[in-house]
Amino acid sequence: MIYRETGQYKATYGADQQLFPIVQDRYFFFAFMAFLVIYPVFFGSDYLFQVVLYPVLGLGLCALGLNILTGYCGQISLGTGGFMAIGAYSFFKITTIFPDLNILIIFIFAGLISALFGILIGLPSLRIKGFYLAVTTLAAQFFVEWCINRSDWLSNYSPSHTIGAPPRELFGFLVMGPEAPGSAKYLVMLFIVAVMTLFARNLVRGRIGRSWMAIRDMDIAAELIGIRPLFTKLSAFAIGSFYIGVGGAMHVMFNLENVDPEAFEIFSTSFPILFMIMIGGLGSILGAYMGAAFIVLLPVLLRNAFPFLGIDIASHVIQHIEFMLFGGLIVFFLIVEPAGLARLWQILKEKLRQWPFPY
Amino acid sequence: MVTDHKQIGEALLQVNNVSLSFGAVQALSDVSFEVREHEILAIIGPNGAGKSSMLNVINGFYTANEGSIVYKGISRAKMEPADVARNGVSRTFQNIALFRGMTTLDNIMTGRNTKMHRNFIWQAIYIGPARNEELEHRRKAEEIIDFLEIQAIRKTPVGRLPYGLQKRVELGRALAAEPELLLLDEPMAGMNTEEKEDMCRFILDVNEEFGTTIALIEHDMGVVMDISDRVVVLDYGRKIADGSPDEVRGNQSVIDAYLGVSRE
Amino acid sequence: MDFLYSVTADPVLQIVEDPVFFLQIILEGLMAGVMYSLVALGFCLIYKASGVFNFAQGVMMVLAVMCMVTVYDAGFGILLALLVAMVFMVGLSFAIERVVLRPMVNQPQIILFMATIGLAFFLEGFGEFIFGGSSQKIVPTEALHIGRDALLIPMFGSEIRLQQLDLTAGVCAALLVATLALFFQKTTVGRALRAVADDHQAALSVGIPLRSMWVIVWSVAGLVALVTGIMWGASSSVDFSLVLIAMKAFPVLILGGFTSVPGVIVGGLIIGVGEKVAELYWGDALGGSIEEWFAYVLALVFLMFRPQGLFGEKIIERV
Amino acid sequence: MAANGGALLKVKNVEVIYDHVILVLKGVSFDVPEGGIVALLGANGAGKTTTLKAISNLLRSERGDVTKGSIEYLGERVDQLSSNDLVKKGVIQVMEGRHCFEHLTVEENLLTGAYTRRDGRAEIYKDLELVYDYFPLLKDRRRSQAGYTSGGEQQMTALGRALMARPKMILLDEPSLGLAPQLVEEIFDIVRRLNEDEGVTFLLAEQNTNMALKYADYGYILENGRIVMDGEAATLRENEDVKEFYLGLSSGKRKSYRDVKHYRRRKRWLA
Amino acid sequence: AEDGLYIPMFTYRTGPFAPGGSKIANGLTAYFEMISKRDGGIEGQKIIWEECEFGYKTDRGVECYERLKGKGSLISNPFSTGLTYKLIPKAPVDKIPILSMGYGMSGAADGRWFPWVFNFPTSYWSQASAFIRYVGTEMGGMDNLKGKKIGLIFLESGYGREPIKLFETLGERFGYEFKHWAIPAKQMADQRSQWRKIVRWNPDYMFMWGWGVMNPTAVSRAGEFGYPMDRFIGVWWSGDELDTKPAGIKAKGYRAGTFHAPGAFAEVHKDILKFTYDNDMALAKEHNYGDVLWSRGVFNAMLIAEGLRNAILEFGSNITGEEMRWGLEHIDMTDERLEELGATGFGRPFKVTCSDHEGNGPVLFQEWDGEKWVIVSDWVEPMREIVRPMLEEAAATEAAKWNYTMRDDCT
Ligand SMILES: Nc1ncnc2c1ncn2[C@@H]1O[C@H](COP(=O)(O)OP(=O)(O)OP(=O)(O)O)[C@@H](O)[C@H]1O
Ligand SMILES: Nc1ncnc2c1ncn2[C@@H]1O[C@H](COP(=O)(O)OP(=O)(O)OP(=O)(O)O)[C@@H](O)[C@H]1O
Ligand SMILES: [Mg+2]
Ligand SMILES: [Mg+2]
Repeated sequence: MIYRETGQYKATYGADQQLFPIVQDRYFFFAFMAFLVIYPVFFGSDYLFQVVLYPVLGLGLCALGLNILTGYCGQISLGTGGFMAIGAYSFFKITTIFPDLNILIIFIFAGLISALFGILIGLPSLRIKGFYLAVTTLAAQFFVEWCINRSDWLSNYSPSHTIGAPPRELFGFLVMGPEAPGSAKYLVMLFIVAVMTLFARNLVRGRIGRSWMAIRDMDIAAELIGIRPLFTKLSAFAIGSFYIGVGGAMHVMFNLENVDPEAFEIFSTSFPILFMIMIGGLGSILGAYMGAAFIVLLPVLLRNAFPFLGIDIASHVIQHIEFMLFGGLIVFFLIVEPAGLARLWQILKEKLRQWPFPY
Repeated sequence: MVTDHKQIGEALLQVNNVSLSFGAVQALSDVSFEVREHEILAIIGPNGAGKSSMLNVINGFYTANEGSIVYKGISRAKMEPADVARNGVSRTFQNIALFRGMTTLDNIMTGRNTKMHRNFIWQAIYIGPARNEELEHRRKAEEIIDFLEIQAIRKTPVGRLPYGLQKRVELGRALAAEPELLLLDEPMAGMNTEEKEDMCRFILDVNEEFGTTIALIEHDMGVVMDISDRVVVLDYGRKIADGSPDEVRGNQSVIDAYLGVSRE
Repeated sequence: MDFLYSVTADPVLQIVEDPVFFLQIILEGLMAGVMYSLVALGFCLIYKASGVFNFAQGVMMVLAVMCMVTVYDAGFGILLALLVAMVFMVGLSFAIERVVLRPMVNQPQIILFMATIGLAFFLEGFGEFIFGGSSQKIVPTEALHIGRDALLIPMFGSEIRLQQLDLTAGVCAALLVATLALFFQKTTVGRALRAVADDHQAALSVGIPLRSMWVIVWSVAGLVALVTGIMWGASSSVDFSLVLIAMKAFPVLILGGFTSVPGVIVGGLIIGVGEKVAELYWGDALGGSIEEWFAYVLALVFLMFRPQGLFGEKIIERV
Repeated sequence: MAANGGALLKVKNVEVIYDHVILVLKGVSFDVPEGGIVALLGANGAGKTTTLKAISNLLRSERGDVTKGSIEYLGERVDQLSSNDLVKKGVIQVMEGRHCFEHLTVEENLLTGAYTRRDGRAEIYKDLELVYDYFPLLKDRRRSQAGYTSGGEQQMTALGRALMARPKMILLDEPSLGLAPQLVEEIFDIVRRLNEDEGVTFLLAEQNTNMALKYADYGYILENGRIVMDGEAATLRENEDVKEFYLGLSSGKRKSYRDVKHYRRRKRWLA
Repeated sequence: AEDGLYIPMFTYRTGPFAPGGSKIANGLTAYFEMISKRDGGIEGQKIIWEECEFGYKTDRGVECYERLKGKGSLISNPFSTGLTYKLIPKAPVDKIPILSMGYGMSGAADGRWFPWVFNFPTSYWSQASAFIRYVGTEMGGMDNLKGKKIGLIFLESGYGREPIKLFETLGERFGYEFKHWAIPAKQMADQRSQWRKIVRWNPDYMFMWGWGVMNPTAVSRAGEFGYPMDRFIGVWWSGDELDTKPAGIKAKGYRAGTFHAPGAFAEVHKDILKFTYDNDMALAKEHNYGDVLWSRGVFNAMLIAEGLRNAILEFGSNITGEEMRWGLEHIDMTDERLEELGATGFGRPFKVTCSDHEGNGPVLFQEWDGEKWVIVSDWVEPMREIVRPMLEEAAATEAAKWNYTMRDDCT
């Protein structure tokens, strides 16, 4: 009964084009945002920040970038880790060269550099498609890994090529570096994520978003109705990589804080992020975050569940069970709803709307 | 039956001696005809005659081995499909080529893409110019939706629509680009009489109200004879007849190759 | 300038100076290529026959050889060990068909791909649970009659070194590929499998028993995985990090074409040789270990000319 | 006509839901007599395709589910069978929208149709020739990949493929889609010939009502997932509503497509 | 910290490095169990240790760290370079010292910049210098190194990369030529082209900084490609039975560095057998009793216990992370102390100080005789005079990343 759109009429197209055309959605959203701001600031623990919030926000933004590229534009990419590395190392270099530059600006630059690489990597996509393209994007991943492994300059000549998060202030508050309070880092991340998500939302519902989806759904038809494939694909590569670059920089600067090149290795970056968008829902903004939350939280929940239930098993057996459960759940979700968590959420809402009638 | 209230003008598009082959298959050999401004031209012919290939040549998806296409007085041998579309040619497809993951409205809006110009920074911010542009085009899209009477499925993902409605949405998408030349590949396949009537009405209205030139491929002779101004007949990649519906209907080689025993 | 010299003239000079070494590199490249082909073959099979890009292939490979070695280590004979491993893989295919594939008929390729990702996680957890991820296992090469020695062939005053293991792998790969290629092109089942890859629903509608098809293919892929696992396991040791070897298969696959069994071999050989030659003659000038990405770049270059890979089925683009 | 025997196929009160939420068939029941040709008519989205898929068990692969009712073939419930078993029992479907195996050649496509047959190569190749006889164009294209053939050629391939299975019953979903007029006639002739000579039963979903009612014995009209009218084909042909809305005849005369009135209200049997 | 000394154990019995990881974990557990049973804990205080499996994945490790830290962790002991890096900036904030025994960041040896990080008994750089001293001696004097060729094959990661700088510096100093080959993780089980190049260059000595499946593969490849095994020496993470058994008899002659003796011969081992495994040798073997990495776990636990003891003796019960740090900083392993611990011959005396967190322990070399590891060298001293300034410089560079200031309470 609560979730009804009866009586909500839209008199203008503008009203119909709103982000949340249904009033309940809008209230729910604002309430949720308020909760996201308030709760962690007052009650956040290191565990909450380090294990849940930072990874979900940082990786979620990367997932959003990949979702723009893969979910919206249909170009599967396995090079996410490479772009994250580019973002992170760019940020590190710029901020160590210009220690006083506002970090928000540096994030933009890190994103831009990553976008530039994205365009380069995207060039073959005009001819190469599908899984073939996916595999060629691995070239980018491995090439970047190789480069950061080989360049001393990128890590300011650290023997192990590690980069770290230096202490930085934003508007007079310490928001970066190990000493910065957890909630400060969190709020900066949340702010960046919120703004960029809004932008992404605007992009995908506008002309450019429709071009991406057209290319994704049927590239030939799209071309025949006047969409330029190269430009469209490259724009997706550029914007997607921008997001991934910023996300990667955030993930390293706020969350990991000190990493060696291995941190960007494919099994800890590209694949998990791909899984996020697949589980969350290809072509869904909300899905990127739902997927990130799922992938980040599920293991955490599982590990806490056993002790909580009083089951005492060796921790490595928990890990085995976790793998099996995790894999099993992926398969299960796909069977229940291949379009991902975001779609499941939508169906839930649809059911709610029709409630108490089954259909 | 040629209507008198519209002015059929000069040739908008000329197909000159076009030949096209795929390996051993000669899809088109030495085909020439023209499409005149404001007319409805029907292209008919048996299966595999090369009709769809002809449309593909016209909008640049296939490149003719020989011959040329003259559109609005400009001759070309090769042109990118996207550019052809931007020059005012839009089309529908024999095998429905809608963007299945998108809603009806989005599909139609995509048709308007070539008319929108705000860059992506504006779009990301969305306030002001980009929003106004979006709304203005939304209005146009809604006009098309009203025109095609598909209001009810505005927000349905097209993948879920039945075949006939998908065809209609596809027409909507083509119309959204406000084309000068509209190419329709079997727009009425898979429809019953009632729906064909609707479709004919749309085609005629587009032709009459917006003056859009239309070239269509169709297998339903009733439709072809009733709504077209002129008919081109292809058989095994050759043009075997070209003329008014009545002329073509009487043409013996057309009867042999295509119509068979006339049902009418 | 030095750099230019070292990437242009120097490699040529080196080749001319020491042609036997060059020959050695080529041979080694070919051998390595065969090893890659073996891995790629499993992927290719499943893709060709069901349109599924099986991410779990690497794990399947480890599971197969783990199972074999575990049985052997428990004191049963090698034949029994092989048999048990085969039965295990066939049983696994039944399970996978029932649990994963059956409910996913007619889903887009990407969804099936995702499902295999889930499968990979599951199998890894399952495998470590059953076989113990922490113990190191060693392939009983003597029992399998796989030689571990190097063959030295004298040539122009110097010598060329070949590994018996690599030669064995080569023979296995050749046999497998020949049989499978024939199977796909010449038999009814092969044709039906290709049909399944094209359109699940249409295949169902003409009465192709999708379920048994899948079981067959996954079983065959499981057996290929066993062979592959033995070969790779024998050249180091058997544990779950062997899963990484799967990464070696990707460039081979796209270069040869996902759908082509012979392509897998040719792709493997090209990648093997290209990679070794590049690494040996250009690697150091560029910074070492360029193999990492070179295979991918090589494949990319080929793809620019043939987007479906050398032998892949042409990607049908029509409207 | 050839309609003898009892009901070969019985569809009883079938309800279909897609995606767990979209109710499409709302209790559809009908019978197909052995050796009969039954036509299923109805506007776009009425649920014809869905009905056929429900019978041939292809729904599950589209996330559709038969939630109520039963389907019996030869007195046996078949709604839980796999499509493969159904084909073995002699029921085959020609799917809407061609669904050829793109990468296989036309000939290979046809041969896959004979997958379930066990009567030997010679018989199969004899039928292959028969199909080529029906569709000479396919013979020219036998070595082309089906993905590269024209729309009509694909439709012929799909039809031919089903014929290769030598079925007892064929579910035809819009067989005339995209075919040239004389081929349409030919196809219906083939339908009639198979029906009369070999006793093949047909269930036919067709938009070309005219043709369908000409060749069928019995017809059902489906609207919005419900059967709203049924009757002998001849009777239906004479029904005024059918005439107006499905045959395009008003007061017995075919009206021109040019003269269709604007803003005409569509007839609905159910409010 | 209410009812005992809480030691979180980040272990990896799963994942790509599981075989090594479980041995270490078993060793650690064995020792803690033994002293719990034998002495009832440390100085009468109970030890509580908890395993947290992280599969060598840094993010999982962080989860473990954050979850267990609330229970009063006294030390972080991650046995993973990635996790160590991640924890380094956190240590001073959370006030939990890190012990990265013989791994991690070499620069951490300078306790003035990194008060919270320890890598005693010796660091990679010290070890590398000991390697050079060892082969120099073997060649009949350091002068003979001039013009010789020395190669390094390493796992491409922060860990593998660490010693390069030192080998290069020493190369300039002693006049040998130095080349290195990286093995990316994906090529761990392949390594063919690298070995082809190595054999072609034919260095006088090859060193290896490997881990996991890279080790046995490298040993096998060396054999296959005909590189003489007696000129191939691995780091202490490349010297377990795991690394040589696959190559079997062919690995005979392969050597590896270590900072504790291989095998189980000391009193402490006997006690472990007795108290932990009830003298059941089969059970003990099942838990890797006597394997090199197992011994490493035991050794590690022993040093942690030593740190705890120092802290307890100084501060009494209920010690904190800060006090634990003090305890670690005051470890003084003398011969007497080793004997008390039942570890005579197992380890070698070393001393940690406020400014020296690596203790500058010497390095021992062990050789695979085809069936087991045997000691083949004396304790080789690192080249302190060269290494220390480099460590200090590296520490300063790393510290600059976080704008750290140097501690001034060290003398
Ligand atoms: N890309 C292609 N490659 C190979 N052959 C092709 C290709 N496109 C079309 N053909 C062949 O060219 C011929 C003409 O095809 P086209 O699609 O133009 O026929 P059509 O007249 O549209 O027939 P229909 O009415 O059946 O749609 C067909 O025989 C077809 O097989
Ligand atoms: N996969 C699906 N998911 C959701 N809804 C579907 C799906 N397939 C069909 N539908 C819906 O089911 C209804 C019936 O569709 P169906 O395809 O059976 O109609 P039809 O009578 O065959 O129409 P047509 O003549 O256009 O082929 C339509 O409203 C359609 O929107
Ligand atoms: Mg056509
Ligand atoms: Mg239908």
